[in-house]
Amino acid sequence: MKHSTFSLTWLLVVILCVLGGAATGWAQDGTPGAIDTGDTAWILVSSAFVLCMTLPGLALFYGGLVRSKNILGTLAHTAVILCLISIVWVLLGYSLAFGTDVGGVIGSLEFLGLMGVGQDAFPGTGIPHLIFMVFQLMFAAITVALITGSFAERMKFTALLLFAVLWSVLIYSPLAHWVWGGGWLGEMGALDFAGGAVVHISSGFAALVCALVLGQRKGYGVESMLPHNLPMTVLGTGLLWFGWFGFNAGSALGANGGAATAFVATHIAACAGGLSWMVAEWVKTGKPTMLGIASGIIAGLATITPGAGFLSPLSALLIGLVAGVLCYAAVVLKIRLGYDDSLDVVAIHGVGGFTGILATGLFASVGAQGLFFGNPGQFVIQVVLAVSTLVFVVIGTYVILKVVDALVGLRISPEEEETGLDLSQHSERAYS
Amino acid sequence: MKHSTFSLTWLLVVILCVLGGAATGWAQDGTPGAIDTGDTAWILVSSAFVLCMTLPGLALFYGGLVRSKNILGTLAHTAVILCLISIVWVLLGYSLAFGTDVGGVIGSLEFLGLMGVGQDAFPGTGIPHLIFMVFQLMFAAITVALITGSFAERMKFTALLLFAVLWSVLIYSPLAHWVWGGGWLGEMGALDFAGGAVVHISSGFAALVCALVLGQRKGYGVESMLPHNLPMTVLGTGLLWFGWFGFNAGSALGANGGAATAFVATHIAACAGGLSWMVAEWVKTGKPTMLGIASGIIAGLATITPGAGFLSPLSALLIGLVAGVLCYAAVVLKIRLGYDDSLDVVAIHGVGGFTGILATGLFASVGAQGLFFGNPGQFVIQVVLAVSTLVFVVIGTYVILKVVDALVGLRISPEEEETGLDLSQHSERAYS
Amino acid sequence: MKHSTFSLTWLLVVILCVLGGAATGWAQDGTPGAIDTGDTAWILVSSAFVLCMTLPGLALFYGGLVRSKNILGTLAHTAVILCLISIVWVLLGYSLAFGTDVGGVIGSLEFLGLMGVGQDAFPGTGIPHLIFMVFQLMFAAITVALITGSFAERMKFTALLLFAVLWSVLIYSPLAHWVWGGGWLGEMGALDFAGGAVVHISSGFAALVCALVLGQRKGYGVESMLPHNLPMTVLGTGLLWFGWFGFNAGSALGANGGAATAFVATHIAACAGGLSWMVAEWVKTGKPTMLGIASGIIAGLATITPGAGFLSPLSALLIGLVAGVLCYAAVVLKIRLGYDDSLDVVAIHGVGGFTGILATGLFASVGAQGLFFGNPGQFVIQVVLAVSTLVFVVIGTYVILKVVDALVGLRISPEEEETGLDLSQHSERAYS
Amino acid sequence: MKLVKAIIKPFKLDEVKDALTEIGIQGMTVTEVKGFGRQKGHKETYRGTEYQIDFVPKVKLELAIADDMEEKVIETLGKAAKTGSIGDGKIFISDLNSVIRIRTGETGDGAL
Amino acid sequence: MKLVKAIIKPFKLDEVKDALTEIGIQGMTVTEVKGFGRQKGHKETYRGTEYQIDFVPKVKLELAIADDMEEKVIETLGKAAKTGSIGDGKIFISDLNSVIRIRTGETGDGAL
Amino acid sequence: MKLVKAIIKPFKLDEVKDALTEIGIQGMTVTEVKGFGRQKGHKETYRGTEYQIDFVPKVKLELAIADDMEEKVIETLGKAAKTGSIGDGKIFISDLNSVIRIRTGETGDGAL
Ligand SMILES: Nc1ncnc2c1ncn2[C@@H]1O[C@H](COP(=O)(O)OP(=O)(O)O)[C@@H](O)[C@H]1O
Ligand SMILES: Nc1ncnc2c1ncn2[C@@H]1O[C@H](COP(=O)(O)OP(=O)(O)O)[C@@H](O)[C@H]1O
Ligand SMILES: Nc1ncnc2c1ncn2[C@@H]1O[C@H](COP(=O)(O)OP(=O)(O)O)[C@@H](O)[C@H]1O
Repeated sequence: MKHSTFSLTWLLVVILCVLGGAATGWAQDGTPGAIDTGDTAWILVSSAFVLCMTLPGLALFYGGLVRSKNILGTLAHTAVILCLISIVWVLLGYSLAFGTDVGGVIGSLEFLGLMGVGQDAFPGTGIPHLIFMVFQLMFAAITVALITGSFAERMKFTALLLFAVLWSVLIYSPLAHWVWGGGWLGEMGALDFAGGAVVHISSGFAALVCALVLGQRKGYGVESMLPHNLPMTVLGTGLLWFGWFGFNAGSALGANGGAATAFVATHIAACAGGLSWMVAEWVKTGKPTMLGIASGIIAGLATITPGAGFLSPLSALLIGLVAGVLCYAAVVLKIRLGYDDSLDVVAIHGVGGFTGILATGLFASVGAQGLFFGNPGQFVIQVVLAVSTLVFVVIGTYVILKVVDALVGLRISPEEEETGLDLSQHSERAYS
Repeated sequence: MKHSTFSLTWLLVVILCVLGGAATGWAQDGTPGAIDTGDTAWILVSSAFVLCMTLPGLALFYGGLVRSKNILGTLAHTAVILCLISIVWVLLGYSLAFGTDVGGVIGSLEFLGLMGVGQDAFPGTGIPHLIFMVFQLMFAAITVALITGSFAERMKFTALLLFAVLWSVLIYSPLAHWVWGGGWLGEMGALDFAGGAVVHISSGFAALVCALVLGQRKGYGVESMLPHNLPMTVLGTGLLWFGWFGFNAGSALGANGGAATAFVATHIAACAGGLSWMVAEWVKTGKPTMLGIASGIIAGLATITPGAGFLSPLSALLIGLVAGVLCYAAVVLKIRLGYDDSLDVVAIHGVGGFTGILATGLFASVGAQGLFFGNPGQFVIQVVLAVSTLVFVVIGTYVILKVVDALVGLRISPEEEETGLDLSQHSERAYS
Repeated sequence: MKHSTFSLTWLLVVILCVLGGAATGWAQDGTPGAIDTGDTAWILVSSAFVLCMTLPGLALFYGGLVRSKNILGTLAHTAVILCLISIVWVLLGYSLAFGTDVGGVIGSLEFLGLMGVGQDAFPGTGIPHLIFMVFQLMFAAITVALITGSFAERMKFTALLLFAVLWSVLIYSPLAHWVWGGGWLGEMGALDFAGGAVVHISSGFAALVCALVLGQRKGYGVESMLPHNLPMTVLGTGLLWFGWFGFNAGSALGANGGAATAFVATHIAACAGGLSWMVAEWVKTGKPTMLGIASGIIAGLATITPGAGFLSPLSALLIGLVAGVLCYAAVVLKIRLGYDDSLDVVAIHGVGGFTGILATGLFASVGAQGLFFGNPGQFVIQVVLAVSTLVFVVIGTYVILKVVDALVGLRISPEEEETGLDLSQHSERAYS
Repeated sequence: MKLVKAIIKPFKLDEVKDALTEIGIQGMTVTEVKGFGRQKGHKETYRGTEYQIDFVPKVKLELAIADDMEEKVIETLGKAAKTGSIGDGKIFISDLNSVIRIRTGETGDGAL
Repeated sequence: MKLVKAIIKPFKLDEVKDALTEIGIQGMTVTEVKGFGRQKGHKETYRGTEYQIDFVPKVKLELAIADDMEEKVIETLGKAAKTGSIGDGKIFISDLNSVIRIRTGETGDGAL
Repeated sequence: MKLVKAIIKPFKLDEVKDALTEIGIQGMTVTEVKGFGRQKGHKETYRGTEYQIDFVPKVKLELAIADDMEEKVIETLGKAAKTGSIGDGKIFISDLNSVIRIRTGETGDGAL
């Protein structure tokens, strides 16, 4: 067996060499560029932080909110997306997003299989190209994982896999290219520091489409669907917050003043969001809740993401306060409208991201100017950014879902839903 | 709605501009100083680490120790304090602590709302002022959160909010100023590397006053009040330990030899504390416990905090060993004395911090000298530091509690206590 | 009491001075060398990351897999080993591993009690010697902790303590010296970037011997021994993965291109391992499981460890894919063979580490060449490395176990096993 | 008086409770139990091993009722708990000598 | 022999157990249950929705006793479990045909 | 019909279930309970305090059986559950008026 494995891998190597043109490109990419160890240290750390946001952070945040019969299935969504999209990114996605621009809409295939992505500094930074790639990889993975909250407790596992791959390649990579990879939105001057449009609007409105296409969970509005473990969600919140410093301040791509600005804005908005959601709920229902504080923190973080590096602390405070109230209102609205966005991805990431992109156009004052600082044009650009992202994502997601439905079916059967994802999809139980 | 929100925020901006004198101060603070990317990377990380200590670390450490009906209330204490005190710090607390010294006792109001706190290097360091500020912010937040362990399972949520703000502004900020911000204790040469007095004595003895003023929990000494989830506490311990490296080694304010010394001392003391508490308990009750190991680790960490950057590895070992035994003895003593410091904040942080401040006066040998290294004067200064911190905190905390009690009442009703914080204060249940 | 404590510690100091020859060595180690702040920041962080891998990471990964009556005992294994081995390393182990080479087999005693280990740069790096020491310390601790999975739910606590100390001093330190400390394997040119042999083969095959010598758990194969909390294991997986970036990319000892290569290879292999284990299980049993994904991730991480810094992304992908399938096959084989390696340390770390050491000899292409890149000699060296590690560890572990058994007995009684470790060894219950 | 025990499917609990409340039942006690019967359990996989789990989660209701309510309760309960598929559960009826309300010391039907 | 079942408030368990031990009861079996009755439940909030939870946590005691202990047990139990506020619970008594101690095979009162 | 309740040691559950299945029992209901009896509990330590815990984890089985199965069930159950050491548990038998299978409405022995 050992022997045949080796022949096989050897064969694969040869194939890959042929495919790649220069399989040893990584080892050969010449003398290293001007790497700054401090910047590199920070982006190495930031990449790890974003991993931590995703798994265990997001996985637990979502996991605590579902019923106990679905907890492993929910964790598996995030875990498998992290694995799968990472590989897709390495093989194809990175190149589509960050390869040389082709017509403003997509990257070239030059970095297929990470060919030519090596230890040299990424242009305009002091960090190795490989680290830039892996930092971006983490963003690609978490964006897809965020969506899963909207169809929690009812998606077929095979459908999830297919959906994730298609969405990442067809929606995320182009979008990342448009904004960050040299595409038309970035060229237009759109500001999206760490992914308000690319990550949050995109996942948030994809989530809306998913919730509508998949429909409500069996028993929605009738049976109680209370969270099975809120401390797990609080733990997830803490890890998301922690990791978000890498997400936002890491987006400065160095350990510099920009990172400092982003770090502080991120923290302030998280705190302000937590407080304002809490107060809004307190006023409306008479009690402040732990889940409200946690949700507000995440709302603040999502909303500040696009502007983090461009905002003064007090602007961040204001934006955070608005985020908490607005996203809470969106949750309340959802209940009235009756669609089942199970874990409120739309209300938090969709609404938060959208608000944040616009707020950046108003409040940007550090290294860029928004409307309130004398630059009304920026606000217009931000509107274009938000709206075009939304439209592209909504249409794209709808089409992908229809294709996946046709191919493998989106939903588990009602009996499976009653049994839960854990036993029906994975033959596992979480607790015993 | 969108429109009115914007007018409102616009109005607020104007107000803030007027209030702040120069709202764009942050964007304008001139050419960046000599920022060192490596130092900056490390303090960015350290700030995130201290966040992780607080939420989820401390929150879970405490959360695991309470009964399941109080878990969300306990998590909410830490979470809301983190949010609230961060905002207080940004608006006022930082300026009081680190504004230009006024008479040795308090900082000026120059940094109100972080005016003038920007990307330039903080004097004497290679890190942006904003990062110094946010690193200190994390300390301000966790110090108040530490206190909550003493009145767990019985404090009114509104009382908590009020207490936290008053305590932070009236006790923490002055204290931080005295020791680190150019105040009289620092000027006198007091050594407190990462907060033995400012953080641990202060929270530990505030906790003592809280426990005495609020009184025992209903059923204390009669009903079993066993922890509801010790693995949660172990998880919290691990995250606290992890984050403590940022707390202590980050206090070197750079990625240098001092950070190395502090990192190693921190680790050794944690390990030694864990082992010595375990052995002490083993000798006394016949069994080594997991909670004993965890408690000893925290005791070692708290005790090494003030000296971390000044101690040789073997001194750290000794101090850690003493810490474990001493803090365990303090827990046993508490039970005899009968006050209900529910999660042993006094025994671990109060006693640990006090011991650590004195031990620093004895064992300091790296970059400073203690009594055993020929400098008896240092020990005297350390005694002054410890005692004056203790006295200030005890009196101040007492007065604040009385005020809060008069305004909103400190304790929930006996029926609410029976129901638990989760349902009575938050209308939530943790597990279902 | 205070007084006598001080006299006692003073006495101890004197003793330590005499013992150590120059107790103040740490404070005196001269002008600092050429410290690079970026490199230092990264290794400070990496050391903390490896702590996080161990506690809470590994502790929870294992803890979730045992029955609820053994959870605290399982957590205590990892926690106490971390504390104990850290102290052993400081006092003795580091010197044995990294002291000046004596005859290719062991380090001198020059660093006993960390004498002479100070803030100066460690030769060949830009990081303080103390940080190099503490980074290595974390490796020493986790290696022993890994073994505990094989004898979970049945080892006596006292036996564990004794076993851990003996194994660390007699097996780990020599091995670390051979490969990394100037010993014969390193001199021969053996490649082990972050511990495929030193950490994973060694713990994995020690685990095999432990499982065989201790024998099956009471009721093995008859009673159900299903995991009590799989979300806990998933949380542990996430923290292990997160920390592993410090483990592997930190092994570059700087924030440089090598760290970038290692970081990327680590991530890719984790993802590939997760996917391939999942698919293998899906094919065999008809369902993909969450635990399968988690196990595959760890298998990928363990397998990539020795080659992380030497591999191209696509080689890492291939190795990760192989790792998942191979380690899963090893688990299936274990069940057939009937030995009770309770948490599959052999199948994951033993098989993974072995495979990784050989794969490095085949695929190394960055900074070293393997067989497939024209250097067949490297593969031969790798075989020597893997086999000699295995033989040394198997014999050594067997002897140590026999000694421990003779001295204190290895297993708890059948009644204690029925009651569980928590109550029988620690008088504690995890949940109430 | 009678003691009625019913083993039902967990997700039917609210429906059954509401139906019983409607016919005037004011109290009951509920326990989470595991049932073994004709309804198949499920398989669980654990690292390469498969376990057959025979027990199925069920909910047990206990109601003390006055004798004249017996028929009505059984009918109502049976209807509300029925899905028609295997595993719907059972109703067991036995005699109850007496009932006491702890708060007041009342006994007999008035204590229900 | 009689089988006494009592539904009581959870925090009363230790008190009740001690009181019963004092009058010579040597064994009992305890189950965590959820009660539905006159005692109101509570509200729970979850992201903007409020749920009314009708079930209240209770503890169920089961005691097999000799016939002549019936009165004493009921009195003691009732007294120890009483707080006087709504939701104190109920005591149910029924007949028991026989009891067997598994360890020894003993039956009758000696098996209790 | 009879209702058999047995309190047994938790790790004996599978063995008992298998033994009962072998003699033709097709259904039972299982509850996790805490027992108080002659078997000592254990001590727990919590930061310097020791607690004596009197309750021991047990499992309760409930089986409705036809009258003619009584002896066989008791014997089989008693044998399978026995370890011979203290705390093996008890079997309680009482009368059952009727049984209804919810799914079909069947009553009597056929509903078991
Ligand atoms: N003889 C019995 N004694 C006690 N409980 C039983 C008995 N038979 C069945 N049950 C309970 O009723 C549940 C449903 O029974 P099952 O045989 O699965 O289906 P059905 O109710 O449709 O006949 C079982 O899970 C078990 O809890
Ligand atoms: N008819 C009944 N059958 C079974 N259990 C009952 C019945 N009535 C009440 N209970 C139990 O007794 C508990 C207390 O009853 P409740 O009506 O709330 O107050 P009180 O005991 O003061 O009358 C309930 O929570 C329920 O568990
Ligand atoms: N009189 C009783 N009524 C109800 N349950 C009892 C009674 N006596 C014992 N039990 C149950 O039986 C279990 C075993 O009883 P115990 O006295 O410990 O040992 P043994 O069964 O060997 O006599 C107890 O834990 C309890 O659950």
